[in-house]
Amino acid sequence: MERSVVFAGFGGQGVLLAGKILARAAMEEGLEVTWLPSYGPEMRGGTANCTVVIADEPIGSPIVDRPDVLLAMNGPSLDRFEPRVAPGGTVIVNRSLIERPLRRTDVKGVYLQANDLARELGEPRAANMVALGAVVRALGVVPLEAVGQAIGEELGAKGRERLVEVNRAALERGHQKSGAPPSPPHFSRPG
Amino acid sequence: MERSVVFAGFGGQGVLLAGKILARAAMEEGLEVTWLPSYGPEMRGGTANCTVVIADEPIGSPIVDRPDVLLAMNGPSLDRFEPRVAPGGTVIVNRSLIERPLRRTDVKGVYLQANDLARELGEPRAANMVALGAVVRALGVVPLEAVGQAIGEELGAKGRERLVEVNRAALERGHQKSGAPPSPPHFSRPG
Amino acid sequence: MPKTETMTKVFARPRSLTEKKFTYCPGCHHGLITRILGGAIDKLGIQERTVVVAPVGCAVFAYEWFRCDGVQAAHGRAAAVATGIKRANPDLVVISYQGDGDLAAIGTAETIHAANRGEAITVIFVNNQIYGMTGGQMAPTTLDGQATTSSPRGRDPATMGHPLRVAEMIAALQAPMYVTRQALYDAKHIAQATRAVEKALRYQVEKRGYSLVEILANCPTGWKMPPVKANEHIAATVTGVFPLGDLVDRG
Amino acid sequence: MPKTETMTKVFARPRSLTEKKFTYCPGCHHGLITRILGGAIDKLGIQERTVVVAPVGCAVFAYEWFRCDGVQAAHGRAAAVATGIKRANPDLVVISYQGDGDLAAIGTAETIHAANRGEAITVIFVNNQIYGMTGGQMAPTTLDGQATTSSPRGRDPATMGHPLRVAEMIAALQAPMYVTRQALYDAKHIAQATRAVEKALRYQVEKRGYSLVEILANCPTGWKMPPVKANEHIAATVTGVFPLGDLVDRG
Amino acid sequence: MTERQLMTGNEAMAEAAIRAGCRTYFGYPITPQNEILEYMAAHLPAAGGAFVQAESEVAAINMCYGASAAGVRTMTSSSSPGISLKLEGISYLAGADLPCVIVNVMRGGPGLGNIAPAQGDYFQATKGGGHGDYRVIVLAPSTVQEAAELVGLAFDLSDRYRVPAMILADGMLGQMMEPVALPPHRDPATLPPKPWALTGAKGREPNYVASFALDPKDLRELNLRRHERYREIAAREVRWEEVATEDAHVLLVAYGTMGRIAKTVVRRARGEGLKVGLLRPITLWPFPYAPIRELAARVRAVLTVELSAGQMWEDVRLAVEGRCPTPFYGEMGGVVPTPDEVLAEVKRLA
Amino acid sequence: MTERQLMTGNEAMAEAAIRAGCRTYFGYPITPQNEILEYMAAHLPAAGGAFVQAESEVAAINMCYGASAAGVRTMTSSSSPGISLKLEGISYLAGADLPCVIVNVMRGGPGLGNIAPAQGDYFQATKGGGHGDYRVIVLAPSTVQEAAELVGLAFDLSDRYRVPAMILADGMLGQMMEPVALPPHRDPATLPPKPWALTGAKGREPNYVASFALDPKDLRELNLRRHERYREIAAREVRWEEVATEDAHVLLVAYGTMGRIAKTVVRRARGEGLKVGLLRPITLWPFPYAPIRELAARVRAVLTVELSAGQMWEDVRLAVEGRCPTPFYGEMGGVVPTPDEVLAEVKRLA
Amino acid sequence: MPKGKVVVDPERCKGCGICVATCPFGVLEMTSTYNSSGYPVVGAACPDKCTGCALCALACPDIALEVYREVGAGERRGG
Amino acid sequence: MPKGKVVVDPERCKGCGICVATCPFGVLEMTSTYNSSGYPVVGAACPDKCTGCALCALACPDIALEVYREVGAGERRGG
Ligand SMILES: Cc1ncc(C[n+]2csc(CCOP(=O)(O)OP(=O)(O)O)c2C)c(N)n1
Ligand SMILES: Cc1ncc(C[n+]2csc(CCOP(=O)(O)OP(=O)(O)O)c2C)c(N)n1
Ligand code: SF4
Ligand code: SF4
Ligand code: SF4
Ligand code: SF4
Ligand code: SF4
Ligand code: SF4
Ligand SMILES: [Mg+2]
Ligand SMILES: [Mg+2]
Repeated sequence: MERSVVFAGFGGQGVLLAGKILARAAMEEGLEVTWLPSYGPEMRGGTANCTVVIADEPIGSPIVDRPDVLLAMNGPSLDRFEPRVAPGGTVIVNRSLIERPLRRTDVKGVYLQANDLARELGEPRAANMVALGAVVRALGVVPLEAVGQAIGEELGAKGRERLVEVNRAALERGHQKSGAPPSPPHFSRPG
Repeated sequence: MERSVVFAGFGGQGVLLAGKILARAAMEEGLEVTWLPSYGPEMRGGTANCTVVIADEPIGSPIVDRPDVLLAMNGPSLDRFEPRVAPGGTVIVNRSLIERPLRRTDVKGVYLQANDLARELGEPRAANMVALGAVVRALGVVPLEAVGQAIGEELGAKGRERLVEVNRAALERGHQKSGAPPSPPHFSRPG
Repeated sequence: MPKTETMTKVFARPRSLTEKKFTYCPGCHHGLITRILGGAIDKLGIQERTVVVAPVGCAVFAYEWFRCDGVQAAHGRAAAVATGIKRANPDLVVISYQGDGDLAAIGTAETIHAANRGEAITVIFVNNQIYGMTGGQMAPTTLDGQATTSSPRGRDPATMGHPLRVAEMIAALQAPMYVTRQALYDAKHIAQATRAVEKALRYQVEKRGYSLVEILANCPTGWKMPPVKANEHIAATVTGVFPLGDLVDRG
Repeated sequence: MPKTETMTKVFARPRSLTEKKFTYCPGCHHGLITRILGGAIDKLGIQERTVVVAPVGCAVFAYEWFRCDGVQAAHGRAAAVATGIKRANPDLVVISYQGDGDLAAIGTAETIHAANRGEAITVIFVNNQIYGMTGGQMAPTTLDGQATTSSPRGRDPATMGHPLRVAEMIAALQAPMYVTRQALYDAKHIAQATRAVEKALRYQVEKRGYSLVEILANCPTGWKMPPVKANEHIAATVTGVFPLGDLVDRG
Repeated sequence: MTERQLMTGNEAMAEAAIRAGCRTYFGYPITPQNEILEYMAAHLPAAGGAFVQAESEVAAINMCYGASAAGVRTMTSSSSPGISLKLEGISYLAGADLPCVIVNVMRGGPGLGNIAPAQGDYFQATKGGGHGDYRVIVLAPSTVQEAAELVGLAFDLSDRYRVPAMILADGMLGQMMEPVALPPHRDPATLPPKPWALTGAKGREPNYVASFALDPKDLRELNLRRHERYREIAAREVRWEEVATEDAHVLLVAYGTMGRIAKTVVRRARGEGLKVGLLRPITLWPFPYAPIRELAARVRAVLTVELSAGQMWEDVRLAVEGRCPTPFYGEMGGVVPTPDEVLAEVKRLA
Repeated sequence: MTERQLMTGNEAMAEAAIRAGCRTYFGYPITPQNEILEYMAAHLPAAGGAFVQAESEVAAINMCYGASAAGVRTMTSSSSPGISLKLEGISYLAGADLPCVIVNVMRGGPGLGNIAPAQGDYFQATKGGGHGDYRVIVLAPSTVQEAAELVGLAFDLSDRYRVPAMILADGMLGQMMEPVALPPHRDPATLPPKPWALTGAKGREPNYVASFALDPKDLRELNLRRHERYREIAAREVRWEEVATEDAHVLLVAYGTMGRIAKTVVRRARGEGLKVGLLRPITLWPFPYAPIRELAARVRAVLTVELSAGQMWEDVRLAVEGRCPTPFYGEMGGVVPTPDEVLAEVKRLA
Repeated sequence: MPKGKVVVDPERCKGCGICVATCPFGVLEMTSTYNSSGYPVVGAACPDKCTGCALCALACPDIALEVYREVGAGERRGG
Repeated sequence: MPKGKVVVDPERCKGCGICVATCPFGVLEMTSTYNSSGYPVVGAACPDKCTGCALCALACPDIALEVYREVGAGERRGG
């Protein structure tokens, strides 16, 4: 078993953190895992992304030529990574910022209003956790509870209980919402 | 034909210059020649030496393991280089500063009061040229006139005519004196 | 001057800049300094004989933002590279654009000796008190107590020393023609800095010699401050450590 | 104290020096400075915890002249090496012995930053205005007009700059505890320099921080002057460019 | 199993150094290894060590020279351009027989290049990029776990043989996170003594540390003694990993990040029934010439795969010495080939 | 015959550079090459060029980088430790495709070592001591005459291929005097134009000089194009000298100072009736692999003789690839073997 | 008061807010529009108040603003 | 005047002449003796005039001089 996800978005959207939480959850589950970020100056102002590979045997390459799952938090990320997703894979599209449907037909699209859902929860910055919920469902190898646990470990410094709580809520919300029927919603501008 | 000389002395005795003048004379005679100095900090205060190789075909090594001629301007130089002279070679000993005869018996010794002779000529610093005269005789491959010529080229900036003159005189004096019988003179302290 | 209906354009992109977007973070003064330099090059009409030396640092792309010849120098060596260019061709106007890590840490020797030789170059020194490009480590100019990624508990003068005052150090040498320290936190200081940059370049054009314009810049990302707050911090705190004004003007 | 008949020895070789002969040229002040340092180490009783850092330069052998632990540093890096030693073991007394090429040219960055961090080391800076070891090239401290093998027509300030005043540059920093410039051209100045070296070392022993003793030294060989004349030249000319005295004493 | 932590390669190397008894670190920022410096800034003082952000890489390596001479375990880290600046200092360390651990988290070159992973500094690391006849022990980890372990080994080997040791990693390994079981803490006081160190000449003759010997005969002697140790290291300390080599027709040779990608290649190739094996050098100097030579006699081709134009390739060819073809597959500039790209090349050979 | 002058290798190289149109020189003193710097200080300004004594070797090479970018022929010189300090800059020159001539008058190492002749920087010069996949053209003169000639060639090759070129000499060659017939003066104005140079963006698009490409694909592309040129150089510019190789049983391979000593060895060996020949590489990169390979098939042994622990030896073995035994004879630390010492070794083989 | 006009290049604006803080007349404000790089973009809240003084443009680090002024309204220039 | 004595180590002396110039009492002079390194060596021309003030030794760069003084003649020391 080897499953891979690319988390991609605009710097500041928290995609690196989301990937790291998933990686931690996988580790706590006793799995092998690698987390590989894009790094350095290109992060500033531009896009940020990370790749998480989860497996039950030692992982060869942490670079993934055909990820099973893509989380695209903004348009440029979708443009860049959609072509690389493995056939039959899943693309999670942050509909709050992306105004086009998938171009490919051999992958499954999951459309999620990540920013809006986070705002509804009163924590606009938790859009990444909403999206992570969807990733967890699409990936199917790490239990949601383990990821909730990992959020606590990543964010849970003393006095940050509320933050952990609302992020866990966002994770669950995303997980739950992404269970909805996968048909693409209506887009104002076609891609 | 390949002949080699080591000029050795105390820094400041002008052994590098003497060697250079010989090399220049050889070049002007159309011969191949190399001049290799000891260099760098070891020159300061310590000994200085240079090796001149003269040949009628391209010269391989400018380093000479068994020089044909050694000019020893002071005691330490004699101590250091005497053992290396080629059997049958010549050692020119500056008796003005060296108080021991040669140790080896398979080389020819030429004893010369280089400093005293130079002082007699009114130019104490020309001891190196006195010695060079002896070298030229021992070597036997470069005519004395060519060496006299080379002195002019090395030292003969405008207004230095007297310097050139006295140095040439020293050269000739050394050449002439070194033609004397080669038996070692009496030394106060045996070597 | 181009017009919109009855209106005249009173502010436009300097002609000596290319169309490329800056890669700097939102609010970063590097962009502003680039614009000021472009304006000064326009004003002096030297675009066709200027060479911009870009450092390693957030301004690494600087050579590509000017419609002038440009070169990217090794980290800290921009002043040496500028020296090489100027000595090779004294008719060129050579601008060495450098950050504080670049100029005041790794490049200390090149900085001081180019200044001491009085190389006829113009050094633009962007003092943002941090290593921006590499992610916010301590610079020689970092303030006492300032937390950075390599001084997480704040710069401790006991083991890390106090901020290095570069303009003062250069001003103490005999050769420099013009040494000044400027800031950009409000319109007045932007205008002053603009005049300083123009003067520094003019001195070079007039073959007078070396000049250095130190500019107290922000680094909203490295400081973890919104840009407007970062500018206020310069006004309120940074200028206290690095006093503004001309230190030397032998022009 | 040993005696000869009814006499007492009033001057002898410092105990902290080895028996090795100095490799310096006749009359060279490096030897004298070594003797002064040895005397100071004796006086403070620190021979068993002193580490001498030797530069590349005529003093390259310095580490072998002391009966103290010693290390030979890369050219220009003695201050960095001293920093490494002191940080590794703050109980050691670390002396960085450096020439002007070493300290003020290639080592400029290490010199300034060790001083700026206030490393608790003692720097002995032998300013002989020339590269002695390599055969008399121009140093950053070479006087205007002074002919050297690499400035055969004399140092031309227009292209080579003016002599760099190191003590002044270091004194402008905030951390240094003691910065002084001394000379050795007569008995009075030798005595003063001796006290300065002792003070610099005492400050280190007392854990006060960084000190630098710049010493205006001769280089009879490089200057092509007999030693006595070289000393007179220091008194008459060199001290005019490099004024003697304490610049900083925060002790 | 010890508890595993999720760490980047950079963090793991820094923590492993502290656990190995490293008590001085001198560094200068450069991507992609800043996290080593930052980790040391945050954690070394608490361990009783000294952290100094140096004014340059040159200063940093010379601070290491001082600290090492003082007998304390010391480390510096940088990335390609910064390592170039350290080479004079590394040559001095080698010449003075001083231990030191140097981490190179390689990036794309030459020049400023970029910050992506690369392996273009192999020659520099293994042949002695600095001047003179010296070697440094070069260890090439391919996982975060191995990075942590090799840092400890590097300190031990460096101390034992008085030879600087380099960890040759790359941007990918430095930046990626993996679970890692960290080695236990070692108390510096329990490490083998260093009688040659500069600790103050108390009750003993002075110790002198230098790479200097004016007389050629003396310098030759120092070199010969050092090369004696090099031979000992070459005889004893060669390390490598073999994967599916027993029956391989094609042998891959790859190290570090490329080595782990090659493992995926071998797995996929075997999945398709191709007899492909891998020899992954762990020590790049001393290089595993002997095992490669042995395998070369049995396989149809030895394919070197590198993030370079072919640097380790020369050592592979020196090992094979014509026994079988030695094709090469390389990438440059920070481009990392995918397993399938390498697999396609393997198929051409198999 | 042109008039011959008596000059040291250092002086001859400096004068040859001026005659080749070099108009900027940046250097820093170090024995045994100070005479190059001093010669330039005395003579370059009169030729209308700029001489700067830099504050360090690092500054000097970066001044060269600037002067070269400005389109002017430029040179720097140093000796081993100083060359190590220049490596980052050399890698930048290579990465920015800038011509430059670098003279290394090698001395004993590693570290401070001493100032005697040595050949311990062969790896550094030929394999790219700096970071990244680059090469510099390396020319190894063995006489003062050849030193003067190769300096001119170095400038031409460096300009033609936009690759830095290094003269790899040693303390003996730098310090010794020989008669030399100097090449004629070339007017810089007659040299081929450099349309890429920074001369002011007048009537053309701006020129940018950099070694920087953030996107790995771009940097790969730059590297591939550069390696294309490297292949061209390897195909066209290999230079070597053969002495008495036709019927040789033992082939010596030696370069530079060691190469000329080997000539004496060959002469003495032939004098004793021994069939000994010499291949003397003149370009060390590109290395004469092909001629050595060819001769290796005909001789009983290829003996590499070097003033090092065996650096060129690796290239010789890469060339020979097992075709015959490849013994090695080396010295270190500034010791130079006498012809007879080498001859004794040859006799063991012949 | 001379009459001015400020024009934002939304693809250059990075939403740093410096112009907003700089304009003495409160002309500018942050909008909730994002450009293609994902930055929020500034806009003119009350364009009528603009005097064309160009202070905003002088302070903008990304040269995202152009400023126009009515003819004859003075010669102050920023470029 | 206290009575002193200066002792030259001929193998350390390099004949630089600094002590000769330093001695206030003209005690020292260059001799025409050379040591084994070839340096001329200094000697006491009028040893009787020596006060043991040690100024010569303090100025000697090669620590080639030792100085003695009559007991009780004061405590000035140079080491
Ligand atoms: C030799 C070398 N060392 C280190 C680096 C890494 N590096 C890149 S930029 C930089 C410093 C940036 O700080 P600064 O000069 O202040 O510029 P800023 O980004 O703050 O404008 C460093 C250390 C490098 N590229 N080369
Ligand atoms: C990296 C390096 N560059 C240059 C040298 C050559 N070198 C040796 S000593 C020296 C300078 C000597 O001058 P200074 O530091 O003033 O010492 P002095 O001999 O005058 O006491 C130089 C350049 C070297 N050994 N290493
Ligand atoms: S990191 Fe700082 S200096 Fe660099 S671009 Fe961002 S704000 Fe500007
Ligand atoms: S060259 Fe100068 S500094 Fe060096 S030992 Fe001689 S006199 Fe002293
Ligand atoms: S100052 Fe420029 S970049 Fe910043 S918000 Fe205003 S227009 Fe946008
Ligand atoms: S031009 Fe002046 S008034 Fe108009 S928006 Fe800009 S700052 Fe405000
Ligand atoms: S001790 Fe005094 S009096 Fe005696 S020789 Fe020396 S300086 Fe002269
Ligand atoms: S000062 Fe010392 S070395 Fe010089 S002459 Fe006098 S005793 Fe001799
Ligand atoms: Mg900065
Ligand atoms: Mg000096």
